[in-house]
Amino acid sequence: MSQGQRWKTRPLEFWAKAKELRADWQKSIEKQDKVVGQGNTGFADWSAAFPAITVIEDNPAGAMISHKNPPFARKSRLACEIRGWGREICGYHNNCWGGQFLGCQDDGTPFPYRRFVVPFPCVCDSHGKRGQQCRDFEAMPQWMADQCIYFGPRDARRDEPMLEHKTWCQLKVVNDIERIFGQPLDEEEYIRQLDTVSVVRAYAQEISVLMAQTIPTPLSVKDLYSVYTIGGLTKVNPDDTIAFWKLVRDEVKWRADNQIAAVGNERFRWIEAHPPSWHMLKYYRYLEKFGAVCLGSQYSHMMSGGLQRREDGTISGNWELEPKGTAPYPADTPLATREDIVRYSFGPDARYPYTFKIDEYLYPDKIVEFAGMMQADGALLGLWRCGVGCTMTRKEQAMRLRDAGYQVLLYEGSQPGDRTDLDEKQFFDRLDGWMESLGLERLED
Amino acid sequence: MSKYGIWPECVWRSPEMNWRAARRITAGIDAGTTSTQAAVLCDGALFSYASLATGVDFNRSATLAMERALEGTDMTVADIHAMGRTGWGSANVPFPAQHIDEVQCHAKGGRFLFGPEVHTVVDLGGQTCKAIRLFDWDRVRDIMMNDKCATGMGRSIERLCELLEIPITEIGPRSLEVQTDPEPVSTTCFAFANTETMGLFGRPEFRAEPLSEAEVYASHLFAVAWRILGTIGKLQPLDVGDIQVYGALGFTGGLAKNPGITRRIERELKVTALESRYDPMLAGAIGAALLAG
Amino acid sequence: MKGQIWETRPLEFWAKAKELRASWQNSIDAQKQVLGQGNIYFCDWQAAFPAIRIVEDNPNGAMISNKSSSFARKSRLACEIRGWGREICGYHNNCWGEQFLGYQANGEPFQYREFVIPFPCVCDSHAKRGQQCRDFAPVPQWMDDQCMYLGERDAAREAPMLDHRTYCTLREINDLERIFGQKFDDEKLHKLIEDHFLIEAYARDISYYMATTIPTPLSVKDLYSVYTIGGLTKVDPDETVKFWKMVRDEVKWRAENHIAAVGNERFRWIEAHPPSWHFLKYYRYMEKYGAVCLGSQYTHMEGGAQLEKKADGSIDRRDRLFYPKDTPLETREDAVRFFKTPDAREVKHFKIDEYIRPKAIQEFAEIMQADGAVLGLWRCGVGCTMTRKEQAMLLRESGLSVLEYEGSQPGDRTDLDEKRFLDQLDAWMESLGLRKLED
Amino acid sequence: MDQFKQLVENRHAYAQSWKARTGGKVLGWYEPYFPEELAYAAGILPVRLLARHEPDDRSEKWMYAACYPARDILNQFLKGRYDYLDGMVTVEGCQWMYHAFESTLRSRPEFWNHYLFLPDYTDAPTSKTVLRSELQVFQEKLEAWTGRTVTDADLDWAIEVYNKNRLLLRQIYELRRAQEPVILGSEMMHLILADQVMDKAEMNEILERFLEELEQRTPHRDCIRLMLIGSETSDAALEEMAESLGANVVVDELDTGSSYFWNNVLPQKDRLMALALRYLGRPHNPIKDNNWRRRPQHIFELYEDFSADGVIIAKQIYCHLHGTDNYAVWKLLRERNIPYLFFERDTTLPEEETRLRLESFLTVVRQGATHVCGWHKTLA
Repeated sequence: MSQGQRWKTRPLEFWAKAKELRADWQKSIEKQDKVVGQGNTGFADWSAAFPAITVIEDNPAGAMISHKNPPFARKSRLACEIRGWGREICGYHNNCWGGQFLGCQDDGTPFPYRRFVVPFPCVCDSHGKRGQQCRDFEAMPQWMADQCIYFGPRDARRDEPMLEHKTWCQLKVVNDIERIFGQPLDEEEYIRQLDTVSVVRAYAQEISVLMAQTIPTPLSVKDLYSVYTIGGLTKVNPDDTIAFWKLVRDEVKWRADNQIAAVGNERFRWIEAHPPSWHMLKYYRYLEKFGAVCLGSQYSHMMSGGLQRREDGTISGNWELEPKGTAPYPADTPLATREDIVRYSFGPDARYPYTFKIDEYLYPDKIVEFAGMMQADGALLGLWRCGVGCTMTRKEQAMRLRDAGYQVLLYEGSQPGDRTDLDEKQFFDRLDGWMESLGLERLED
Repeated sequence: MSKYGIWPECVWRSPEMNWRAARRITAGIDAGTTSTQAAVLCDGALFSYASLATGVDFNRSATLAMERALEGTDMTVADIHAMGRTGWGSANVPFPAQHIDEVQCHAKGGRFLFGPEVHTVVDLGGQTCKAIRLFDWDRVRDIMMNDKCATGMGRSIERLCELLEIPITEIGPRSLEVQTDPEPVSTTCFAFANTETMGLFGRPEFRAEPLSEAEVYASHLFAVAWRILGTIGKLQPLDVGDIQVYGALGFTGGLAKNPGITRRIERELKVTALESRYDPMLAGAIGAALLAG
Repeated sequence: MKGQIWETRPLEFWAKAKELRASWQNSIDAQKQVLGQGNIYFCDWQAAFPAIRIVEDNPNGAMISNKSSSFARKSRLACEIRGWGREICGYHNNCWGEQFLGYQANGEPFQYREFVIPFPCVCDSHAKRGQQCRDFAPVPQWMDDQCMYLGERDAAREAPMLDHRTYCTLREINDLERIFGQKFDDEKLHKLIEDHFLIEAYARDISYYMATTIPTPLSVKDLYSVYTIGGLTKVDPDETVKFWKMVRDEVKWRAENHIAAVGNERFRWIEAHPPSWHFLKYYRYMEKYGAVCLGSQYTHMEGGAQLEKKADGSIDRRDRLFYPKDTPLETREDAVRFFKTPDAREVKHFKIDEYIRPKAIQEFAEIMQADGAVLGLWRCGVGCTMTRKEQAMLLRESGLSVLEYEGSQPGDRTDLDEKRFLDQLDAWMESLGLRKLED
Repeated sequence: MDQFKQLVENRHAYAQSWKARTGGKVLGWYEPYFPEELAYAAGILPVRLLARHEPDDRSEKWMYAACYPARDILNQFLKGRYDYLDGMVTVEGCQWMYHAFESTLRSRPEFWNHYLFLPDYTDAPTSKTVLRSELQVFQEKLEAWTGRTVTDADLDWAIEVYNKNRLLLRQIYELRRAQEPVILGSEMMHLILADQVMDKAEMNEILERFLEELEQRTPHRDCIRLMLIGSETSDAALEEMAESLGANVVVDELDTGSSYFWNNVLPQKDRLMALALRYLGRPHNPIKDNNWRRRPQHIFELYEDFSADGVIIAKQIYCHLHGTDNYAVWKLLRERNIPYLFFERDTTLPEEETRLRLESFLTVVRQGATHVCGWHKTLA
């Protein structure tokens, strides 16, 4: 037991499996027998319903490059800049697409040029324009879609034309891929992907709720980061995904029931607003020396689909509660035609999928509610110079948290995938200052 | 009706198949401009077929073709569950059949004749040349047809054989007896091409001795093959490089039986076309039968 | 030679002409020069750049048709399958099929063009020439116009047109300097302008002697080895001037000493446009009847429509519009305006003459003292076919015997049935009472 | 038969009755870049010369290997069908049309005529001044011919009438965007053709009444949506055939179609320069689309805007201009994976030959058209 340790800790069992699945995803995108496309298929991976189509999102690739290979990330960002991409463009984008201009990936292998572009609909403009890198580089099949938005509670009348629009765009994508690449869409597999998402979401919700309600938290954010993309941003075989999330849920539940803490000396719980700097994850451990554990952000809990507090104070998934969330279509909805499947995948709420970003967009004080649910004591918010979606409303959120009595520390940097403008020495001095201002000194182990 | 320009009419019946045991019997009629075919299929297998020259009346030719296909079996038209019709004279087919367009029939028929690995089916018909690019699951990806006029098609070879008094079955093999192909005739417009070909027999002005008979046939058929290459090449050409064929190639239609044209196209494309057990003229009728109902 | 009436001698300039033509072909080197597509017509301003080389596709297309029919066929097919219509000019399909195939007739890789300057002409096929490179790859490109109006010269109407054409040429030269970083030598341009007018003068003399002398010292097949030197096929400017002077002198001497191009000349005939480049042997075939061809306004391109019948019936140089010789040329714009001459329509070019004055062919037949005409009706190549049938009617009105034959285009051998064409020629000659003088 | 088809077929009678009514002159024009406003301001009725479908028995002597519209227009002149015209004018454009113009002049020298130069290079600053000067010359010639001066007021009135006409045409044309349009391709094409052979003021009234009539119409059922591009046409035979096969031409990029009225004259103090800028800035046809390519991009924008499913390229045989542009258009359609059917038209539209091609093409398109397969609107 380290100094100041109050609870038992145990190494995580699902850790090895998480690494293995992540490696599987990496291998799957390098296999050449598939037609590789750029874009986001949403939580349900409809591209798996085609015999040989793969859709790769550039976010995880960009984050990985920033984490593993800063020199290549620098070269890649320069390659984008000299060709006109602005320095205020999201780091993931510059890290990943510089390789397209350089012709190679960070490990020296040839760049996997994309052959089509599917949309990446999101309130974040950077996502909205994502795919432009391949489209402007050379002519290829490309499609668009929209993240529909309106303010206030759900309004079925406004949802109806938006749902038609989203269904039309998605149907055009799958029909055109069939026509152009001549691969028949397997509608059974599409349905299976949708079922996988609903099962995984349930598990992820339980994990998030356990992290929120249990003191000490069975899982800290650095453990959650090795889990949260499996089946989301990094798609692997559906059965493995369900089995893995069940494995994680069971372990977290057992740890919560047995008061096994992620951080033995937990005495200060803090949250974030957005992903950290992927090249500098070590600051989580640094704060743990002060007994300060991070519960993550709405971003890191993305697989749970967002949390909400019931009247009785308990916490549940976003759409269980009217009026803000709307339950997806019931599981036994008949799916006769391809259009039914696509409508089922979107659910009745045009603003779905309810990712954290939309919450921020529509409910600026959502972060205060999140801090409350996580029983947090403070928040550490990054102010990113580029990556518009990661920075919008950040200062406003800091003001609202301070009004609600939370201790908030702001620090500046470029973007989670871009290490420029982040003075690490200065950042750690700030952390020391913050901890000391809260009367927490370092618990040397 | 002249005897040189017509493919020999044929009738065939599967010796071992008992049609009564079949759960589903379909038939297809391809009433083309130059020839008419009827094919009967039992549960997707070819039971019998007949092929004859179209002559003047589509109606009569279609009826005759179906009668010959059913000749010698006790099957009647009433036993057929579903029937498809296609081709230029499809509207004149006197049976209760569903009209299906030619490209779908030749695509489906081509996959029946050459198997699923065929990706480019080229129909060398009496008046139109259709190049069809397929995907694995007989989804038609792209079609190209000769721009407008029937130059270089079955009808013109038919007239040529009558003029040169050589059976249509022999002009192809005879034209392959040359070492190298001579300069092709300057046009494939069959009115001018035929007179130019006749002229090649005369005493040449700027050549030591006149062309041999084989060289004259080669000169004409080489020009026809080159014209068809234009249609095949338009199926999604590359930016740079020679003509490329997508996947395996299969010829259907009357001219597919003329090696003088098919061998020359294969030589230029550097591929060998797939062969089929059945007569390539049947592709349209078989496709109509498979797609019927 | 049977039926020979005049003395004949081999042409001395023949070897030099072959040498210059070969040097044009070999001098196109993509490694050392920046290759462009287009036509700079007569004043060879490209020579004022250190390493800019503008290659016109007409001579290249005609050469391919003449040398290798099988390659020309492959090249035309490569264009057709990518969408180029079958009614597109043969030179174009022969030359630009190489671009799609990626290799030339001799097997070497295709020399891709790096920029496109315009090919202004009334012929739409020329006006849209260069589109092959532009649509294939985004290369720097410029445009210009063949300005046109009908009727007599109208100075007021020509002023904005002259500004337009000067602007376009100036912009080309300035942009080439900016993009490829090669300094344009303005002094050399003045020299090139003088060479240009000298060559025109020599060419006009040659046309004059061919027209006014019976028997003609030069037939069209000899003129074809000369007429593009310095025009469509540009070689070293000084050599070009020396060569044209040599040819003029030899033709002058032959005219004065009655040395005939064709010993048994007894029937002079003209054409309207270039022949089928793969079938030039029909000139010798006609010479068996003592019928010599004087060419067309096209073949006298350099001299061009620069002869006319004066009031007193004599044939002499046509008075044309020039800025005075001693005009001061301070700026580059002055030089460009000077060599473009104050004539916005450039009536000296045969195609423009035809466009404005359909009767031009009657005048040409009269000047050349022709007895008949053989006019090709080309299925593709709009500029070579426009007004052709109308010209046949006009020639018949002025008493000439006219034969029309059909084909695709001078650079495309499809649709020309050679056997049938020779039969037509035989019948035509016999209808004029001429029989072969078998030697 | 729809009213506009009748107007097109009786265009000769209409022009003659207009002359009787107004006593004005009728001017026939060949090329789509002809600045009609100038003639209209001088009290003249500009009429587009459209071809019919007859063998070129009389013009065959004059022209060889020319496209059918040029041959046919000359044929009609030689047969006296256009005797009621007072004059003819053409603009620098396709050589076949110039050939028809020039040969007609040789056979009918008594016609008043004018040749107006419009640069092929439309983008240069000097192109504007050249065209303005040509418009000036044309105006002076018109004034000499009609004996009345064309004042600024006349020009403003003419520009206003023509802009209103283009606005009305565009309002009707936009109705074709609807998933279930109230107006089919054939009727729209007849409407645009009728517009080009009638007095614009009278046509504006007809179009206003027609707009009200369209509001009461029940929309046609959703079906395959096609785009038609290629050489100019003078009838709607192809659109009618597509409709008989269960498709509908929803948008076109033809010189006789949308390109005729797509952009307006932006009035400015210098009226002639306003006209020059309009005609140099209109959607280009191949002879004027020489500098950086605009046509392929314009075609793609229309295709996407009107959510078409496939493209038909109907090129006239011997049309060397569309033959030259084909490469760039096919290349764009291939890059964007847009299915297209290419074939050549001639004097007449061979019924069976074209039906066969169109039917096969529609079957291929129907498989991939999202709005057709798997969309909640039930489809025939």
